[in-house]
Amino acid sequence: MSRRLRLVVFGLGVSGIGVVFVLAALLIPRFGGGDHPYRDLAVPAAVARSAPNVVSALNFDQRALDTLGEETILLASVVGAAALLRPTTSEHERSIVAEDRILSATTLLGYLLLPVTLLVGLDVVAHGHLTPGGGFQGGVVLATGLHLLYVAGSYSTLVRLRPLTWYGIAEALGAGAFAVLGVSGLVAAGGFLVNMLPYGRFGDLFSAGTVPLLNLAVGCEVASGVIVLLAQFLAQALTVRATR
Amino acid sequence: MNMLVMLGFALVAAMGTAVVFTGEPERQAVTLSAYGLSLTVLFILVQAPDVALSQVAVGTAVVPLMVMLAVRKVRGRRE
Amino acid sequence: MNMFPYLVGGWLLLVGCLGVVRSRDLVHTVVCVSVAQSGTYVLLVAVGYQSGAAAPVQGEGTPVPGPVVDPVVQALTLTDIVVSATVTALLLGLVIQIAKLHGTVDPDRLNDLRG
Amino acid sequence: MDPSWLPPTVIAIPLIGACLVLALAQHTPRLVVDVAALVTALFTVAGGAVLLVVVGAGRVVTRVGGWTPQIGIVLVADPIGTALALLAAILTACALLYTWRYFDSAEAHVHVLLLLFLAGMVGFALTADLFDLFVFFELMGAAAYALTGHKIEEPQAVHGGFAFGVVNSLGAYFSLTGIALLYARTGRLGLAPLGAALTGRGADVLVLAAMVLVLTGLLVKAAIVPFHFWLADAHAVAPSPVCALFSGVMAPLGLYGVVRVYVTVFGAAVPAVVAHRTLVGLGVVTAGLGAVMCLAQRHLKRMLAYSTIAHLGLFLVGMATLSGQGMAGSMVYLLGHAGVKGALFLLVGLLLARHGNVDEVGLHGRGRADGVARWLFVLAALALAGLPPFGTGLGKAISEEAAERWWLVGIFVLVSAATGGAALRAGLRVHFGLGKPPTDADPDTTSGEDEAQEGRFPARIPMTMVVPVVVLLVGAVAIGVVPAVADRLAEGGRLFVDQAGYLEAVTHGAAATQTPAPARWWTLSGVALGVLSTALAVTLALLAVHGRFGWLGRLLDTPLRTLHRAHSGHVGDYVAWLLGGVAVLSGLLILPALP
Amino acid sequence: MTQWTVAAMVLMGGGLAPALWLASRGTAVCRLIGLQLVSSVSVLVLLVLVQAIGQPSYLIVPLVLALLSFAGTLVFARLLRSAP
Amino acid sequence: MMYWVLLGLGCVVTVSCTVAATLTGDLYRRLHLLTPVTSLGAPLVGLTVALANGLSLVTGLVLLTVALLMVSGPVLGSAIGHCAAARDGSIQAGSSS
Repeated sequence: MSRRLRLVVFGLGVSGIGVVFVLAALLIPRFGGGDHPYRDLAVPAAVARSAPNVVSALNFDQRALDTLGEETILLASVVGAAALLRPTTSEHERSIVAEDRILSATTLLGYLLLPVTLLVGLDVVAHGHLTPGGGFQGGVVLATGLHLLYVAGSYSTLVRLRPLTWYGIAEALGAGAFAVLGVSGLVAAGGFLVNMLPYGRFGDLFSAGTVPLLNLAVGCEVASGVIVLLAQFLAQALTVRATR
Repeated sequence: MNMLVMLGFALVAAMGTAVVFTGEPERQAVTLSAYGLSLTVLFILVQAPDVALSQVAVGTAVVPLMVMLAVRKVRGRRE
Repeated sequence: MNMFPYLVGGWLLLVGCLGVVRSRDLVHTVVCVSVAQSGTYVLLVAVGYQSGAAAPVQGEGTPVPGPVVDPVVQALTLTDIVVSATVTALLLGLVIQIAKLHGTVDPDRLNDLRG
Repeated sequence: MDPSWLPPTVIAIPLIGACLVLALAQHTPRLVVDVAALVTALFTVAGGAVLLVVVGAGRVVTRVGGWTPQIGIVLVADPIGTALALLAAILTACALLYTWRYFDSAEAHVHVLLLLFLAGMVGFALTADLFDLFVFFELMGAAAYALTGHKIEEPQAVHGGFAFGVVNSLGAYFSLTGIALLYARTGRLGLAPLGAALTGRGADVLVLAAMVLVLTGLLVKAAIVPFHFWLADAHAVAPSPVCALFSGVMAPLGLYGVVRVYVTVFGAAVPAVVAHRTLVGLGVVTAGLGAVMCLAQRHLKRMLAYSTIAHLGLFLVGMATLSGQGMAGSMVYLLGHAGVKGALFLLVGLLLARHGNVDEVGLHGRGRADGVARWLFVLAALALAGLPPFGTGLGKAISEEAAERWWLVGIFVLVSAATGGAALRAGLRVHFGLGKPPTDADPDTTSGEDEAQEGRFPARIPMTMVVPVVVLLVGAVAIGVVPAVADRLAEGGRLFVDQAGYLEAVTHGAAATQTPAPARWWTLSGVALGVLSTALAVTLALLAVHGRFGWLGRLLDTPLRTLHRAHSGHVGDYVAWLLGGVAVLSGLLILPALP
Repeated sequence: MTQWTVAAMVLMGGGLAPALWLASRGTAVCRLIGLQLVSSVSVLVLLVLVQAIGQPSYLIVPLVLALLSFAGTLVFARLLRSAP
Repeated sequence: MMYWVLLGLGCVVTVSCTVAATLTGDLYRRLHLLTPVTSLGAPLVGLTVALANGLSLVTGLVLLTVALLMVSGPVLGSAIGHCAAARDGSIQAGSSS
């Protein structure tokens, strides 16, 4: 189709959808209103299980299957990106990378912030059921922290401090651990992903049953997964070149 | 407070539009990053700190890094 | 004013689609897809908002009295954000390979899948 | 014993297996990875089979995490969902067996992706929660995009994967928007609670718009016109065993989702006649377009892809009757089609492996030496046209009976004859060298000449590649000759369209009432129509091979060329059609349904 | 309406909005400066908002933002350097 | 009362710098306008929040955040400046300064 025709088809479609959407939006309950039936059921359920962060409780207890699926999507796309970005037979990986020099102040600050970032990431994972955050957010913070080595330092430093094989295994184990925890709920408490551990006291680090454990598994998977994912992109951009 | 929430929505709408109408991928990546920040502020405004944290985690460094590396690789091919 | 936030969600979804349709660079296309997806986050959190309600994160003490905003949509949005990041990664991976094999990332010049 | 542990286990098996394979792959030899992946798939098959037996003619309801349906997620295994999950597992096992010697790359990416894809499909078929449906939809998608683009040395593969990814993702986001709208109205996410909340309130624009949006993503997955563009591109370029999965079960799962969501959520709110009319219309258009495009292809995998589109249209027509019988007919048809089409894709994969080419013209006569494969190809092509006693024939017969109207029966016969004829034409040309190789080449079509070879093989075809083909064809026959299959699906179909029973089962866990559905079996007219469409297919193929359609070709030149042009491979075009399609769907579903 | 809300309003309207404007105009480096401004201002907005909302547990968000925006800005500073 | 003066000052500094950055066309001048936001606006706002909360964990977190901003601001400013210069060609890409 020509560009014009494409835009015409699109325009007709959008105007139709737009009208329908506006008419539908007029009927949505008023923005900021108080009618949330699911909330009214979910919040007491989470509080009963000593999970102050109801969102985490929903993600890892009440709707844990969604999160299992979500983490599997992450796993699938990490593996998928690795498959798509693998060097082909007509390519090779350069061993030496010509890199821009970084200002020394930047490098210094980057290396100073690295442990801080990792600590904050660990905190976000560990307190996922208490404060905002959780396995996913913390895992990404951890992975980003590691990449300070690249953005503030150099690619070779990153490569030296990043045993990719082990991250691949950690990612698989993290994702597997979630499913295995689900199955152990089946064995121990008669239901898949049943929260089988004692709920503890509201607000404690070790409370809310399996929620912190699942958070940990997700954190492990996400951190390693994002590292493996970014490794593929970095390799493509910096070292993989066509063999002439 | 309600005014603030509405302002947040308006900023997000404007930034999303700006991202879409930036044709050149390098520039777009920067604007995308700023869009992510505007989303973060909005999420805090609507009392969704978990979501805001996710958006910060994904939107500030990881996605821009992927986009920029892809742009760089694609550029390298074109020359 | 009551429906403005919902319209923002729909607007982002559609404007993202518009970006895909008029894109001239596949990296741009991928970013537009992620903008379209962000429309769904905005719509979801807008649906769950309640004026004056507290966050569904009740701190480390005892449960706070009073209403909280809907945590369900926030859980959904979290999943959605993960999906968005992963889809972006996959699509960018494909774009990199397209650039290698076709020598261009202009969708108008990719014409090997016809009929 | 309470069987509710089974459904989540069937989802968990491939998932844990995939993680295990991924962890193993770093340090162990290829053989271990192959065996581990295949064993996982076989375990899933076993789990699915046990579940199917346990489900019987009822439903198994699992409350994941022990939560009530209002708070948590519920899995519901009914005969049809379980049959689809089992089908996915069987096809994955076949694909894994076939890939045993297929891919050179030593890493286990394909194995892991196939297993995760399987987990996604099983989850999609068993879940009874709208958002969970979306999650598994995306899981299928993520694995599928990567699998489509897996042959990264081939320009078309990555391009097709990209178009697939963009269109499917956008479709999914429309669905999610619909889910958000529904949530805004009802505050529920489970299919049954949603259905209960919408019952008796009538449908306003909000509910109808939500329905259109939710169905959009599923229709994209199901490749219904005008959301079908991605399918031909993806199927033409994905590795052949993956195509068998895509055609056999992934796209049909989209249809399953359409009817499942409509019946359970909107069944009481939106008049059945509106949904019926719209879906039948879409199905007929899809079947027609698929058949025409199928005949006009020379790229063998694209041809099979369009034939899949045509069949998806037929399945939709059957399902759109929204009756137990139509559902059962479509399911029998779908299962038989999965076997036959899977076999055809694998056979084309063999051609690609041996000759590095999937062009009908370029391969002319070169497949003569392929021994048993050439006879299998012809047999599969005839089965595609609906030859009794294949499952395709039986399914077609039951669907025709359910469709009732004579012109719909005519469409079933013609479309299946056209797709079978196109496949037969290719088989006769390639494997038997009949007729003269045609010379004309339309510049707007894709030829299969520059397809990258998949794997490298000596002259002999390995057994690991022939066995899956035979298994699939035998399975397709079995569906047509084992009465238990059709019986069970007839009961499943009745359960499937029973919204009240579904709601009851989810909320109270009540067992389904056991009124046996009338058995569906070969009738005289069914056999006759099957033989008729096979005969038409043979005639069509022979005439085409001997070049008797020159005049027709010239007559149809302009419209065909326009059609070819419309399938441009341009992502922007596809998205424009997607939006246009949503608008049309809104018009068709919303205007007549408003009070 | 507390002073915190007023301050948040002022910072969003007068600080965040122009900064976002800067981040969506001009060349990539112009936008990068805008982005840097956006991240600083949005940390401040978040700090004030948390105070206005009265939920100290939210403070993790501006903290993580301040940490990660360092990495985020450096990504661009590093990868934009080679001129097109 | 002192809080609000501090908070107001912080807001005024931030807003005026941002608006000035919007108005100026020159890239490097705009770059210079970044500094007051992180080294003056941030501590003022942070101090106010800290004073309002008294001595607690919350204050610690706020001060940590502000300190991060103050430290990273100038470094990032110079990194951006370096990047801009490298793109302009006023210094050679890859050289250190």
